[in-house]
Amino acid sequence: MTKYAMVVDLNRCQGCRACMEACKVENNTAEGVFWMHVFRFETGEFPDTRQSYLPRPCMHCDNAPCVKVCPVGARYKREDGLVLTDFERCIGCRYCELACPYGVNYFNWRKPADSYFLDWGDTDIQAATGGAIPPYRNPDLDEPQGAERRMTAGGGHHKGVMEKCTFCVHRVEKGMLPACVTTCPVAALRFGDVEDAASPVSKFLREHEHFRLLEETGTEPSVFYVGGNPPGSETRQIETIEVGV
Amino acid sequence: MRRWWTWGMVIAGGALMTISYFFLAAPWGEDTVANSDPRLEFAPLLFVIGVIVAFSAAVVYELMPDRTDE
Amino acid sequence: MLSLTRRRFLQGSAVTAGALAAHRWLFGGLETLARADPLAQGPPVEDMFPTTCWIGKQDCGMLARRIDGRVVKFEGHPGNPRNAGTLCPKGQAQIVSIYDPNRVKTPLVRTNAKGQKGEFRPTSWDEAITMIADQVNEVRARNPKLVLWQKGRSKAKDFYDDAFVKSIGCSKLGHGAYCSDAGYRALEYTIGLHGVQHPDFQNVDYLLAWGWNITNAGGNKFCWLTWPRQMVVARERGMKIVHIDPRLRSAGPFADKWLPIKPGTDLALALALCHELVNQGYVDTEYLTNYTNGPHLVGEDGLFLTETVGEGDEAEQVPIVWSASADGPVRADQASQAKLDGTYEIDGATYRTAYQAFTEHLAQYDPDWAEVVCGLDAQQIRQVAREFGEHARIGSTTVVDGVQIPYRPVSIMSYHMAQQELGFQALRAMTYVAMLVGAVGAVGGMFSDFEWKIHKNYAAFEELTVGDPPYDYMLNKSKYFPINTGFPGVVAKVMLDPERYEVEELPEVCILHMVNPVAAFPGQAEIMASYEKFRFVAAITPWLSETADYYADVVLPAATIEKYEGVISASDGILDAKTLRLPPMEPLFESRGEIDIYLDLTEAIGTLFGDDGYLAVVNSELKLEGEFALPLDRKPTPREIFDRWARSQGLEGGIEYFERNGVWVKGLIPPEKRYGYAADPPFGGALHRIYGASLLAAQRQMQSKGADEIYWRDYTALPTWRAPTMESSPAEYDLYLISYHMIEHKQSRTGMVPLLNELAPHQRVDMCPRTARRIGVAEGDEVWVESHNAVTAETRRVKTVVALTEGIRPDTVAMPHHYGLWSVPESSDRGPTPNAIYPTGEGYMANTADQSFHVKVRVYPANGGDEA
Amino acid sequence: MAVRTTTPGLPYGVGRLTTAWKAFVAIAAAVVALGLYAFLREVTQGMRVTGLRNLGTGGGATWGLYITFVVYFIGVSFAGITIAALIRLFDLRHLRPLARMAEVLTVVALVLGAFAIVVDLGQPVRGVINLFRYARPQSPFFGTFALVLAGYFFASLVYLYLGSRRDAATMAREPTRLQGLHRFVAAGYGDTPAERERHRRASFWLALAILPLLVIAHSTLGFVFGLQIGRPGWYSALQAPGFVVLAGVSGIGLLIVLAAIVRRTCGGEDCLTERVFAWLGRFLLVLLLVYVYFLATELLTGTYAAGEREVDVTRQLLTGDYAWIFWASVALLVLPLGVLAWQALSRRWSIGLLVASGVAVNLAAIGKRYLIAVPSQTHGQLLPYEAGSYAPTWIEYAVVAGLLALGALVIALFMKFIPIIELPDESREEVTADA
Repeated sequence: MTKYAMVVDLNRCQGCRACMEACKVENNTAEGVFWMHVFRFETGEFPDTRQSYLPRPCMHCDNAPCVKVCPVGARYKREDGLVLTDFERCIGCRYCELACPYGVNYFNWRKPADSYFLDWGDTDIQAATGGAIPPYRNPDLDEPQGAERRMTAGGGHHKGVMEKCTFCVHRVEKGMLPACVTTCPVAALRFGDVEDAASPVSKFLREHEHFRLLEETGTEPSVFYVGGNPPGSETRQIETIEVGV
Repeated sequence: MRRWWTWGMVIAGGALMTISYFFLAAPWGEDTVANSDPRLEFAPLLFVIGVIVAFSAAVVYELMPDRTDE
Repeated sequence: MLSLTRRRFLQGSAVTAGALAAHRWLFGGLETLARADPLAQGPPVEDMFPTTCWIGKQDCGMLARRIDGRVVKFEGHPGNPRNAGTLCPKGQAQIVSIYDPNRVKTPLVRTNAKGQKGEFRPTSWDEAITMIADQVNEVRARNPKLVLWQKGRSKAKDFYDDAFVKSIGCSKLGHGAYCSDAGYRALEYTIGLHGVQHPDFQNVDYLLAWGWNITNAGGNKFCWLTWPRQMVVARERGMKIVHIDPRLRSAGPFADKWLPIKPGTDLALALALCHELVNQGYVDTEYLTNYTNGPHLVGEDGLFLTETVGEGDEAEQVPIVWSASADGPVRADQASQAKLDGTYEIDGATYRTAYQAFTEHLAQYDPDWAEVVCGLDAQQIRQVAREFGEHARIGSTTVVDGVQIPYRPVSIMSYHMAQQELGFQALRAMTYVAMLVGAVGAVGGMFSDFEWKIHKNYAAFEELTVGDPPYDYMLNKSKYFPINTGFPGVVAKVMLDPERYEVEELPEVCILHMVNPVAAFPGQAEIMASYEKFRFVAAITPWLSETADYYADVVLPAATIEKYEGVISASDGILDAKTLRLPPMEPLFESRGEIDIYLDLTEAIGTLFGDDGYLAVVNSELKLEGEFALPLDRKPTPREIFDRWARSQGLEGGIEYFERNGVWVKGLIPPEKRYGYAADPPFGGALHRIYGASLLAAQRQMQSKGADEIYWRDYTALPTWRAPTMESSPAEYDLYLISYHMIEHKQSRTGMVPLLNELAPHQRVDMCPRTARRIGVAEGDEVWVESHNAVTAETRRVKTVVALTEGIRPDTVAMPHHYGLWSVPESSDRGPTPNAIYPTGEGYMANTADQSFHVKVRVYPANGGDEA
Repeated sequence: MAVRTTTPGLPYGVGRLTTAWKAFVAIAAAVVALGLYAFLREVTQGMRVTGLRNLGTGGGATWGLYITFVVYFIGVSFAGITIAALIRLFDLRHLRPLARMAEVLTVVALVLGAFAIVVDLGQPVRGVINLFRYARPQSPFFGTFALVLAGYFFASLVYLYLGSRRDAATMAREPTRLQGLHRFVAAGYGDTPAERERHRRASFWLALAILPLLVIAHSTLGFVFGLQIGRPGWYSALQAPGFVVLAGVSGIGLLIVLAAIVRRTCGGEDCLTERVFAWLGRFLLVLLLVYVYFLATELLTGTYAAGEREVDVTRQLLTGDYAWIFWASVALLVLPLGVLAWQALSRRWSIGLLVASGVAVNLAAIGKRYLIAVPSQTHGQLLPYEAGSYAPTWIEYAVVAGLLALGALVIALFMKFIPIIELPDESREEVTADA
């Protein structure tokens, strides 16, 4: 049986946020939505300063609080470990967002068409794109996924439903890697089947010390971090993303 | 007669609540994938109906016209 | 898909429109993909088309994912050695640029006066091209040099634009003076290679990351993406990084040791490191004796003792060395066992070896001295020197592909280090650090190019000619800048005051090729004033640049990625590979690729055809000969040009090879090409200059021709420390301003990409919290940053917001060099560019006419009405 | 047999539309319309028109004013049904005049609670459908939805109805425009001893069934917050009991206000005696004492041994952005406590002061609900996100105002059909005769 997990090599991460960008383009997420987010951290005082980076996708927890609290079962956990949102069932109560200790949920506060930075209504653009919004619109997102044939978050970006990182389920099911993993210039992100002892990620995890975020909350995340340390009380964020949505 | 109806509805309502809540709604337990769907769609509606039936018993109890003098 | 077609169908009748509205209200209006052709049936047609990145520096290989012919995503090209399937944030975000409604859509002609926000009327390509051609020809008739062709971003091989310059014989002005030119000149002068320092990451153990913006910017030859890929692997191998930079952020977590050096003092640190290496005995005498001019005898006049060989034109000056075997002076080319050090008597005159002069020169520069100058800890400097010397393993060799080569796993990575007043000499001194231990061209050592090709400047710099006025407006061969690559800042100053620089003729027509000097170059005020002087300005740009907005008479809409460009190197320094930029879709709007533009432009000017025409130059630049040569009487398409090139390279199917595979990997670069020691002759036959006699000679000529000290003082045979000009600013200007590159942006050219602005929305000034407390400001507060020009006493200021970080020297503040744009709505209101407060010209440029990005500033809260 | 009432015609102003009443209804209706308009804007433009934003990188709160009032409304519903049930269970005859208005209050509050949830949904219509279709018992939300809004609501409804039959029958004798309606409600009630006995029994068992339901209901509401380990400031065993008691406080408080209004407008002086208010006052006093105790313990745990983020949130309450709301709420709880205690000791009860206390504790309740919902979102992130902020927009205020107005409107209308005070019956007369 397959169980997908992501391994983040903090010894390599450059904090360049290419993964965030790849995610935004691949999943056509709207302004201010970061299914993948990369923290830039700082501790200590000059000259004994330490800086570090921490990518934060959805943790796809095995004991996912968001799945527990969803009143209508729109947030569900798959056999292969993916935690997804059936955006055709979601009622937009945003309870999952509150239950999640990682802050990975993003609600669609407005109409998708209003949320993509530029005026794609421009007639010359329309002529070239046939009215796709955004113009780099990915058709895979409109297809149901998995044995359940459910519309995983990401598709049409409903107004008023909850969405989050899907581990690029639409790519994974084609045998591809998530967009963030593929684009990472320094291969700091790894993805694969941790049930399969022979898989590269399993091997990598065996060979390296690793931690998971907020393990004390008992969420059993599927995202493992190699190298570095979990953010502590003295950790400061630098170069924060300011979102004007 | 009146008693029959009243108790009948109370029990029926209670049963409906229990069954829909524990057996027809989304299953409990570890089977994470399955338990996002109710075993029976609209099971929660059944639960609510159960509530209504049970409490309606009181109405029936009071409103049911007397057949014969007691 | 289905629900879409249904929706379109429903929209047929008004009744169902109502039903649709209800449906949308009930179920939140599921938006599904609109197809390019709404009536198209079946699944969308999908394919992956190879091209190369356009937004960044190094043209990473990409695959464009196309749905029904529309590009929806760029993925890295797995076969391209440089990025191996990966992309940086800019590479990912550029998808928006293709569809950007803010692009220039048609050729534009100015309808209002220059020097203000432009008003333009759309026009036809024909009219636009003709207007430019007429202007160019009018001036060419008098003096082609008065046509100034100015280029910003270098994309791909510059054959098509160079061919334009050569075919009409105009002047060319690049942007290198704001980049690393001073460094290139320093390395060309010192070791003869075209580039600045970078390591052999496969083997290096100890790296001085000297001002290298590891996590945010590129390096020598490559942009950001490729170097870090090699760096992280090297670190996992155990390589240690010493990060020399006022900011920690540039190295982030990768700094094993951080030397927060005071801005502008790198020359001092380099000299101190040399001092320590010599004192601690980490000196590779064998290398210095055989491959540098160290043994050459220097007279009291500071020039080499030479002997004239041959007669007339054949005559050349051969330097003299002191031979140990002969125990006397011998011609360098005949000497065995030349002495590296020592002072010697010849005919009553004393001579010392160049190396002897060097070591005596170093005596004054010990770490305790540097501690004060550089604001570093002397012990730390000593330790770094020791560790550098230890790791160098002087004397060791290793075998690479069967070739035995000296092994010196220590190196320096520096890129824009040259962007300071003492840049040229600093880069020379930094190179000496590697030279002392013999690390230049050794395995694991210091490189500056991937193949050991000696640049023509190496020989040219042996004799620096200082000509007489009048000078051309770039001051080439002038008494001001004997070494001079063309500096727009100087051109601006010359245009504003030609008499002062003894210049008579000024340029009249300017063609801006993908360049935005107003926003991207320091000395904004001077730059802007200078463009007022042009009679006619044409701009080739995808977006209305600020320069075009204010000064262009005609604007030509350039395509973004949807065009042919090349030839592009895909080498990662280990593999040799080539690629092309292929259009993944038709150019949007009326935009066109640059090659199309230049073909039309030269045709209109009348220089397209013929033996010295545009096509002829293209043929020679691309080495298209015989059957592959372009016919000189017919206008080719860009595709045909590259098809012929591909075939000339022996590729089956010509350009189709690239349309199929995207990249052409030629194979490994052999050690004989990579390693200077292994090259034949070693180091390409160039003797490394540890002593720059010709610089001293140039200085004397400059003095004799009456140049001011400010111009000649840094033309010294040995790098000599002096306090930078900015240090003489008044005390209240108590902070150093430096600028830096963010990974999210690329100079001024990504300001209009919303996906990138989302990540890095606006300008800021990085500041140490203790500095902020002193000034009385907090995170996010608005402040004025006011610079002071120590030469003219001029002050300039910009308003921005404070960003606190403990990763910066308390006496230094830093601003990203992006932002400050206004022409494109998306790019405007994002804060100023530091270029607005960097002075340009004397005191703020290197002796090689290259911009310095250092200035003293004061920072004070913007609250209160001191709008004075 | 004629019923003695203080006014001619139908008792307690039933069927009589005074100008003051009309004006009130008109204003209420207008506010409801405004709220509806705001809600429609929210539906069409998306919830971006509210002040709500995403947590974490969004730097906002995703639950705000709406959820605050969900909790508040459901809290209020507590009072009615409790009083009613207590009256039945312990046969507190002198309080019977309170019973009906209490029941009405419950039903109305529950309706508003349900609406408040709906307006907070990103997909309101889908929400109503999918909750009946997929609701999962595992989600604390289910408890709120199914138990409170369905069971609890329906129980109260039955209760209200059965209680009204007798009065309806009585009034049905009067030939008025409302006669038909009253006949229908009476449903053939003849006030025979058998019927009375049946009614007494039915009400008793209903009351018995409702009381546990009541506790469960308000607890589950508490669990909605209390079970979330991911939210500092929420994860606490005290949430459930705290919710129940604060519910009582706000409910009784509002009941006092309502009773005073009824007394003033519908001429209930004869039965809504000072004794009744005194009893309410004491009840409120007791609940207040308990709650203030909870509050203290909550604060102690929040500051003393708590995790760093917990402390962070608590600091925000005590000294941070939310301090003014917090301390205002505390004051609005403690002052009434003092006033009530003094009145209880001096045994002299002023309805004016009671009403003031009632209003005060309700404002406090709203404040507290807000402080439970919001700070844990803006300042309770476990990962080092920047602290967020939340300020409701006029849309949210308008919708909430609309809901409150709707409640007032419903009660005002109800009063004109069925007497808001249970009519006195023979048994009561006998009591007074004997006295």
